[in-house]
Amino acid sequence: MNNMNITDIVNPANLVYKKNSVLNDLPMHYCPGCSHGVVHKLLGDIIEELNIQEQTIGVAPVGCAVFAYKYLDIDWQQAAHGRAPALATAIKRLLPDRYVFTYQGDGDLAAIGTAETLHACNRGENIVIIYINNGIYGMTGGQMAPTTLLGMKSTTSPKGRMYERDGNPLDMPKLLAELDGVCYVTRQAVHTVGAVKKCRRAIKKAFEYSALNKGTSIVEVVSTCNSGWKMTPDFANRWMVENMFSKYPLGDIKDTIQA
Amino acid sequence: MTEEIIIAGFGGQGVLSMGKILAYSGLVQGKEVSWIPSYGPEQRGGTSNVTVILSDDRISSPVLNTYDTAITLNQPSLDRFESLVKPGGTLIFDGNGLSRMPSRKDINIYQINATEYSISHNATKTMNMLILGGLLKVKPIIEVDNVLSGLKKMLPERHHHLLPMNEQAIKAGMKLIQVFTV
Amino acid sequence: MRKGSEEIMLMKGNEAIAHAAIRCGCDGYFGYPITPQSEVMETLMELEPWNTTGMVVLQAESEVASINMVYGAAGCGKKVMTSSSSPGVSLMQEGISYMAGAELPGVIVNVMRGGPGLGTIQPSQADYFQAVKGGGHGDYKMPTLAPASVQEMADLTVLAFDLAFKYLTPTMLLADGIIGQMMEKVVLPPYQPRLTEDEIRAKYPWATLGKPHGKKPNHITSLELLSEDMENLNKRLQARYRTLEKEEVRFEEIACEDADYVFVAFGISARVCQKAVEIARSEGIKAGLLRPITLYPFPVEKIKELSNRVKGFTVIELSAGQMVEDVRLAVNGKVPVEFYGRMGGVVPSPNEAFNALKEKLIQ
Amino acid sequence: MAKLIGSIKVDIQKCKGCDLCVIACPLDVIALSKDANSKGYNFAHMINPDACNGCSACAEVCPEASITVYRVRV
Repeated sequence: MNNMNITDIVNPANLVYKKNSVLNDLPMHYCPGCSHGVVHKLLGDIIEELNIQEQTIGVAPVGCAVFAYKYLDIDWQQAAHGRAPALATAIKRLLPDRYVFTYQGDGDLAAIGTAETLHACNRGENIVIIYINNGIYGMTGGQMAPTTLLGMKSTTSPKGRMYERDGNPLDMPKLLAELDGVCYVTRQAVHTVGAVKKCRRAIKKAFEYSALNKGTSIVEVVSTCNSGWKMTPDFANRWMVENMFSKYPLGDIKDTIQA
Repeated sequence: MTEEIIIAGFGGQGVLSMGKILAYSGLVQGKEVSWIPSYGPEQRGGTSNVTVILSDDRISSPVLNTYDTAITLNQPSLDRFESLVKPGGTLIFDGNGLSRMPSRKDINIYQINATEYSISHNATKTMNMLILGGLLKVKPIIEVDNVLSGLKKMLPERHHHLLPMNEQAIKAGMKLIQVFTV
Repeated sequence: MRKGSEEIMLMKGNEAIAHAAIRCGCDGYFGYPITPQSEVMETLMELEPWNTTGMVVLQAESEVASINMVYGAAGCGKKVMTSSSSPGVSLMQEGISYMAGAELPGVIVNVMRGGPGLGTIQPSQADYFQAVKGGGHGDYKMPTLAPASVQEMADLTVLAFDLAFKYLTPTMLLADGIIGQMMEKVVLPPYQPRLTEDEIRAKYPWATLGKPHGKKPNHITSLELLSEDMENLNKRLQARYRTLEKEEVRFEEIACEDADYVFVAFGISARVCQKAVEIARSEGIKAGLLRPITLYPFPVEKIKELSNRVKGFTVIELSAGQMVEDVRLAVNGKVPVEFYGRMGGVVPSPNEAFNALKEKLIQ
Repeated sequence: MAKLIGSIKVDIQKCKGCDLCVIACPLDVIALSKDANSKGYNFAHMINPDACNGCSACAEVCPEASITVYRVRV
């Protein structure tokens, strides 16, 4: 039935999927199965597709993605914890024809950097904010994040997050969508092929919108942290679907340009 | 020649702007000048004072112990600064509402009832110009023409129609000031 | 020194900074209001430089955001600055340390007020330690310039940018409330055009302006995982600081040639001491004044040299005594070093300074 | 009827053996190898190459971008 062998198929002419050229070959430092790798890849896909590698400046956070600058071959700045939107504001103001994005985790964007995030969005800075929400502080070893779910365990909420003590999980995109400066807010995930494709489209839209000077675009990616959650990557994905999505439902929250 | 002046009163009397006009006038006359306000919330309603130095040489300290001339526009200012006038120096005071008059005998003292005059002439906004006129009468450190140029320099153009009114006030102040004998 | 044809203006020290920044080709200002320096941003907003030179002026949500905006813009090779006063500058320390670590140029103006805490809005010099000893974390030094007149507020703003770019370091203009609030004559620096993007790429190849085709991307970061790499960055910084210490010391001497006693003071204190020198000389005491213009690098050699021929030093500061420690280190016990200071926003009078000299050193 | 024949190439040194491609593959083509790469990860490989139709699901979800996919229509 199959009269072709593998060497016949594995041929540049038959290529249907390969890593984009913006993402370089350096092995990423993330744990096996970490969502960061997929989102990095998607960013590279979009930068390559829009042909903006020479016009894009990324701002890396403090958190697991602190080394994001090592993997995508574009100019990058690495910000102090939470301050990425302030850096991005200034970069975009001084280089208005460039594509400027921040890449931030939940601790960076929703805890220490809440003020910078909110005010950049309120001013409607024409930047893209990529927000990785996995409900935990991964880099420092699994402490409670502002987005940790009620009852969810972390090293600083070993018996689970309690409303009475820790407050409720914080839904930043919902808050930010209220601001007139914000043109696009969407919540995505990368746990399935379908989700990855949707997320790629969302990131592309955010980059395209940022060039229209209509305000800030925010793409939240609800993610797993299988190490911090102490689960296998597959189980973490299923746990995310069952537990995270009810608090952080996927889909567009705001789109003033297509609306 | 160096002239070290303190102007003191309460907020709203135009103390700071009078100092500014003096400084601008000095600039027009080619002098070295410095102007330091007591700044901050006290500008709004509390006491307010400004130090102006006009000099032919480089000005060392803009912060002073004593003054060649003190201009006081209320009782607390008179109480605070009368003693800080250098012997042989000049004190100019507005007599409005004072319960204690100046008492030093080793300085030249002048009274100018600018507050009373400006109220009776319905021109409270030019009260500080009356005082400035008085100062220039007894201490002609700056030529009146240069004061008018300084004023012009300082005021934004949209306020230039007020210049004649200010000039009149300066001239009125020159007539209003009187020697005060202890 | 200056051409006679240049226009002489009268303005506040804070206003002079704003004018000088625009004229020296500054690309951006990011700040947050605080007394006694709010006139810097207010003047910029009045002057609307975005319509003339193209300079960006933005009121940030906090001092934390301001300094990080400076970081971001500096990372693009742009000439940018912020200004604040003591409590606000405390908030900026993290960002300043990051700039030092990432080797980014930028100018930070601190128009000091009395502290600690929220303190007063009156003048102070109590942030000397914070500025010259490193207020943020890690081994870094920051060129620190101390203007003593409105003219120097303008001139040293220009110099601060020059040093920042020459040594790739955050640079501080350390003024006090009086120098910020007082009006004096000033001749503003000549206009210099802002650098074009091509010029920035040529002069500062590290700038993140977008990766040029066929070239490696630029990364602005202060993070190194390997301690050896981090030590190498530190060695590079330290070597740069040694060069600064050798080449950039600036000071002014007044009546020091025949002086028996020398005041050491900066900023407004130096102006007060200049008058105290006049008072002393009128009483037959041969006093002089050494005014450090650069607080870092500190004029160590000059003080050493003076200590070989004077009978003593009096240091006057608007603090409990901070710079005096550096004077004592330089004098190294050769002659007495006395200190007189006022705190919390109080400014000593020339008489107080003179009495400090007379009572502590002479009698 | 046209048939799609696919194949994948795994960069085994980059693969971290997270298993996500194995789960994403609708045709059970992939499994983790018993062998490990130089970092000690059991890397992904095709155990049932004939079943692969080149759908790219494995590559899409791969966090390391270590899978390249080929496909031929026959």
